[in-house]
Amino acid sequence: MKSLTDRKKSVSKRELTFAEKAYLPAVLKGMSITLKHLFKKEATVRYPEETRERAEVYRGMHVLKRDEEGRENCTACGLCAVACPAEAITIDAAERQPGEEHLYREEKYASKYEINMLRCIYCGLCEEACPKDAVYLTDRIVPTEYSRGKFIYGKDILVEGVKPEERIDISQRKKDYKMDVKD
Amino acid sequence: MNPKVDNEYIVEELKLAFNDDILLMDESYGMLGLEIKPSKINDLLKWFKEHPVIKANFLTDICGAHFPDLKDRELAVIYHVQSMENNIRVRIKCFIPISSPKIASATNLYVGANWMERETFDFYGVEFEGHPNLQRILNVDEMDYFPLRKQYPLEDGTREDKDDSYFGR
Amino acid sequence: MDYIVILDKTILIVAIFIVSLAVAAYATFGERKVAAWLQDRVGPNRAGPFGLLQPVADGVKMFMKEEIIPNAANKKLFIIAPAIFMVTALMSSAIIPWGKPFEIGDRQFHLLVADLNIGMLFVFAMVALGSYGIMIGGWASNSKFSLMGALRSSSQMISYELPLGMSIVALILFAGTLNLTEIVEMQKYGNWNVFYQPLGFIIFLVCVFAECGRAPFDMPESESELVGGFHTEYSSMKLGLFLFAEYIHMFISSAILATLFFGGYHFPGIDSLDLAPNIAALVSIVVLFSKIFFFIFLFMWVRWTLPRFRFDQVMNLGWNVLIPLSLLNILATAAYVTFF
Amino acid sequence: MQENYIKQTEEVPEYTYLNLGPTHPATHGIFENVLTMDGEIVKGSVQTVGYIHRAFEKIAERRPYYQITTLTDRLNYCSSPINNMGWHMTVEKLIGVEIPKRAQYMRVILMELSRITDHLICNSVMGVDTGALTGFTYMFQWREKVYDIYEQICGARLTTNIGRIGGMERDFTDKAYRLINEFIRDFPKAFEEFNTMLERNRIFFDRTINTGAISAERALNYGFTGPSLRACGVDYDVRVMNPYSSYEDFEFDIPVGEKGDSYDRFMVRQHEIRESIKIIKQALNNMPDGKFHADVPEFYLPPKEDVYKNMEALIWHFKIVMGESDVPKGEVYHAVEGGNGELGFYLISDGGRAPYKLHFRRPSFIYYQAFPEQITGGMLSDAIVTMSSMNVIAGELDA
Amino acid sequence: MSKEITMSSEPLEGYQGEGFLATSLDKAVGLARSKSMWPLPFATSCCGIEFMATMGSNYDLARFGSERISFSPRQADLLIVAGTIAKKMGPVLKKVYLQMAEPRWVLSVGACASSGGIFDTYSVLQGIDRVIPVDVYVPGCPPRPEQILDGVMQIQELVKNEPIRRRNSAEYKALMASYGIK
Repeated sequence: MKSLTDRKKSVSKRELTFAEKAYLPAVLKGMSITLKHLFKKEATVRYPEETRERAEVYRGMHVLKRDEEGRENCTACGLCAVACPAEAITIDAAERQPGEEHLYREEKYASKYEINMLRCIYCGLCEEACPKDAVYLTDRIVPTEYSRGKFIYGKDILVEGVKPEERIDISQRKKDYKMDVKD
Repeated sequence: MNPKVDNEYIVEELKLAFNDDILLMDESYGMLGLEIKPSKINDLLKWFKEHPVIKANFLTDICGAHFPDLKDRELAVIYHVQSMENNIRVRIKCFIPISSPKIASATNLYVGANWMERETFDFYGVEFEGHPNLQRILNVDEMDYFPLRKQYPLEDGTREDKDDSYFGR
Repeated sequence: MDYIVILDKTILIVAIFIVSLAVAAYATFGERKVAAWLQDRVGPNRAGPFGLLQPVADGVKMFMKEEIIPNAANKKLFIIAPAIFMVTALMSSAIIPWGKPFEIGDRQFHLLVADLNIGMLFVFAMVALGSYGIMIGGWASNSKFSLMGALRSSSQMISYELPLGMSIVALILFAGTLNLTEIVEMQKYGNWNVFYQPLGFIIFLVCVFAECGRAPFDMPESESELVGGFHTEYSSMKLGLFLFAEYIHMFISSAILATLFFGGYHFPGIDSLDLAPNIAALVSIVVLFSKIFFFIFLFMWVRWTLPRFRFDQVMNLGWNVLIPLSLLNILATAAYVTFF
Repeated sequence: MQENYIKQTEEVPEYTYLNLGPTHPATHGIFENVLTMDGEIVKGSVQTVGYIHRAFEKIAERRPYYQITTLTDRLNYCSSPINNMGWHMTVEKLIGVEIPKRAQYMRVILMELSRITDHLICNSVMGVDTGALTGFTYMFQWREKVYDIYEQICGARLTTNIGRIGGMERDFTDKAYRLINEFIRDFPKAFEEFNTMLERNRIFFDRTINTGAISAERALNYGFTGPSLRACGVDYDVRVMNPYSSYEDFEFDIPVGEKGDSYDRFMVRQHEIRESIKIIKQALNNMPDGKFHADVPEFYLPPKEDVYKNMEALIWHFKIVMGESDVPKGEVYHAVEGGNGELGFYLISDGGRAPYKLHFRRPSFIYYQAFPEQITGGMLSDAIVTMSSMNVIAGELDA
Repeated sequence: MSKEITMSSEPLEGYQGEGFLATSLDKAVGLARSKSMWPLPFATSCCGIEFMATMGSNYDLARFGSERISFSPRQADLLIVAGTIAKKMGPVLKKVYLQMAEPRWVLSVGACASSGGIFDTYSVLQGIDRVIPVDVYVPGCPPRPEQILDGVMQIQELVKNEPIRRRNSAEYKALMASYGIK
């Protein structure tokens, strides 16, 4: 077959020189390389004592954010559930009752918000779909469990705490998010 | 000097060779699409393969599709052929009725068609006549339906941990 | 026969047995550590301090694991195979001189179980027997992978026995004796055989790799092809014995390498020191063992560096390269011995 | 041809049958070969695939366009970004969007990085299958570095879900640039080390040379593409033949082999890694200014700040997430040069929220059927080496 | 439909008499076993690649004494199922599990193996716990190597605290029976 392009470059070097045929030089070369690595510092990060650095935008366990006043952001619009390719999110909506304004930011809120962490594929589409600044993925990782039932994470685990020290910092992720470049 | 091989050239050549058998010709996104009578598919593939100028001798792909609304032409078998030398691709379609989904196999022309046809059979139940080993390829042999036909559900049906009403599907 | 001799030999046999097992056990650990270091990793470090109890953990685990004897297997042979492999591996340790003699009172205690005057032949016999363990094990498992492993192993052993023997023939021509003690004594003062028999040494080394079934000649196992080779169907301690025996083979082979070519328990400089006999004996043991450990390390180093040969290439190398080379070596040595 | 192998396995009683797979160490992914063996010689093989068939094409008919990236991620999981980009480009072609040069260059960088990882995995695993494990661990350290880059850009390591229809999801951060620069600075040296350990080592050379060879003619008949075809000497590369994502701007060669054996495949991959480095360097040096996504409000999500405040943006946002943007009807075939060859997406759109039909042309699936022909007459070890040099990825094979 | 392996902490019947010795033997054996889990990677897809990364230098599974991969099920202690298990694969998986010698543990790595993940389709098994009992689930698609290590450590924890005779207990037999094993 004739050449299809002008960029063809044959790389097949099918003849061995005598030195290469004699095994030993190549063997010794290879062994010297491995020996060099013997004295190199190991690359291992000794998890769990130390953890390898994770990017701020790493897509790990979810968090349901509260606003500055400690009210839940989620309004149970259901966009995250629609966007979820794994169908792992279950939401029940409820009307906010008078007197609950300090708990929920919008008039509607999620009375039940469950993510099946075993179904979830951590693709980040829910975060992207959220129009209310409510659901984010974080760089925390989901722990392993002995039983399958424990992976249904409800609001008790997902919603961040009210106190400042219980807040989950996602500012870095937000800053990068859709950062438009000046044109 | 060969003429420049582009869609127009192929159309001209096709008209000479297969005038009546070609049911439809269109161009979408730069690629020539043909629809041909199912009985003629092997002739067309062969013509493409052996055409001295076009030299479309590479079978890129075979796949099926199911159009339940088209009466008596529910199943489509779609071929993509390509000429590497002329860098041009052609899409060929055949529509066959779901009641007797039979079409000639291209395995005599292209060895590679073997698995592509088996896959199409597996998914849509298209029977390729003359195929050396037309069996299911991806699914279990015991499966009694052709899963990619539109009427069959996607889901496994055994999943307990979700409520479909939440997903707008 | 003197009862002290019996006692002496019994103690020595037990000691060698224990030492072999310990070395083999820690060689498994060493292998994993060396592999890890060569690969920029840490290696096992959780079992005990620095992972030093790893072999113990492995051993206990294997003891407590369920024994599976496949229904299709030939049960008697299936059970006996690892034992054969293990015993033959241990037996060749009998003729290795482990150090200078101890002196207690006016009596000399030689660190040598059996001072055979045909020591080398005994080693060959034992090495050859060892392949029966693999063969029987692989055959009795009644699994295709095992059988192929066994077949590969036996043909490889047979092919490499020849150059191995012939490289030694050259050495024996040169040394003029089959007795290992005498061979060691000849190499005093840095007079190591490796300097006189470099080609013989390389051939011997390659053959030893093959005889031990170590990479690049790990045909019997060839993990990526035959799953586990001859021991695919073995579980529990029977597998443990196979794995162990491999390391014992390695240990003994290293000892033989050190003895034949690297002066055994001699080391230039230390030889000329005027040490008390018992201290000299201790030092000589240390010397021998450091040489052994070096070779064990070499075994591992090579294993973790080189790709594996293909089966027919192994045969080709054995018959078409090593045998002619060893013949050449014999001729050259004979000529040297005759004319100089 | 195929049937000959099957017949052989049935006729000769003195042959043995060896079940290679589905969980054999060398099959890595999962597929089964029942080999007919005459001693160590392979006489024929019957293949069974489908052990991880996941019904991608059926799922794709139910998912909005933007969710299909999660499927393409898992197609050839060694080079997810290429698949993702291929899918985005297919949709962009369908809806007629031209994305800015900058985004195209960013895509090129990511695609070449993932080509490097794909080839690295193939070649280092080939080392493992021939028994040399250490090179594999060295190369995996570098793969880790590429993962770090992905992580900086998209937040995941393997199944990246990277890029969006209409551009990229976010700009490269400074850290991402730094990591990429470090990678292309340090990697070639380590790569040459790996190269020294295998390429001219006679043991490896003997293991791979003349194993699993296939002629160019036969390969074309089988539908080979990618490195496996180039190893036969055909310089077919989608990047050059039908340039996409500004590949026409870059200078690179197409490495080809001679005989189409495992050694040639290995060498072609080795050299493609070098070419990829060259491309990444050029892309970094000539990175144009501009936006990282096209202005297509009906397909590209508006910035979050706008969604919170601006009603129009919110409506677009809902429309996109619900998958209600209008997509033209039509048929598109778009191909990219995946890690294993021409990865084609054939999309029939009926204007709905999900593709009417989406077919993936999966190179592994197509060329794996030549495997029996390639290994027949060789030894068992050759079959293993051939298998790993073909780089059959189970996710792509079974879809 | 999660089948849970419950751990019995109280001594089993006919076992009390041996007293202190037996329990400390249990402990010693458990400890030894936990440090020497030889895995059988049943890696089918994406998670398999992350498992390779776990074996690689940066994470180094070897630290836990688990780098000695046994592709022969007879020799393995821990079945690591990483990747999608299609219905076609289910029987094979079960066969491999049955071929393993007791004691055996199963680690299910990743969304697909544990629950089917995004592949809620006609061809994919919705979690391997429909075929074989699973000891530890690792979430993620694919999980980070850290998570796989977490899973291995959790298995080690399980192994450490397991009485030797659990495998003969009625509970365990009932569990096996629920999967139609023996």
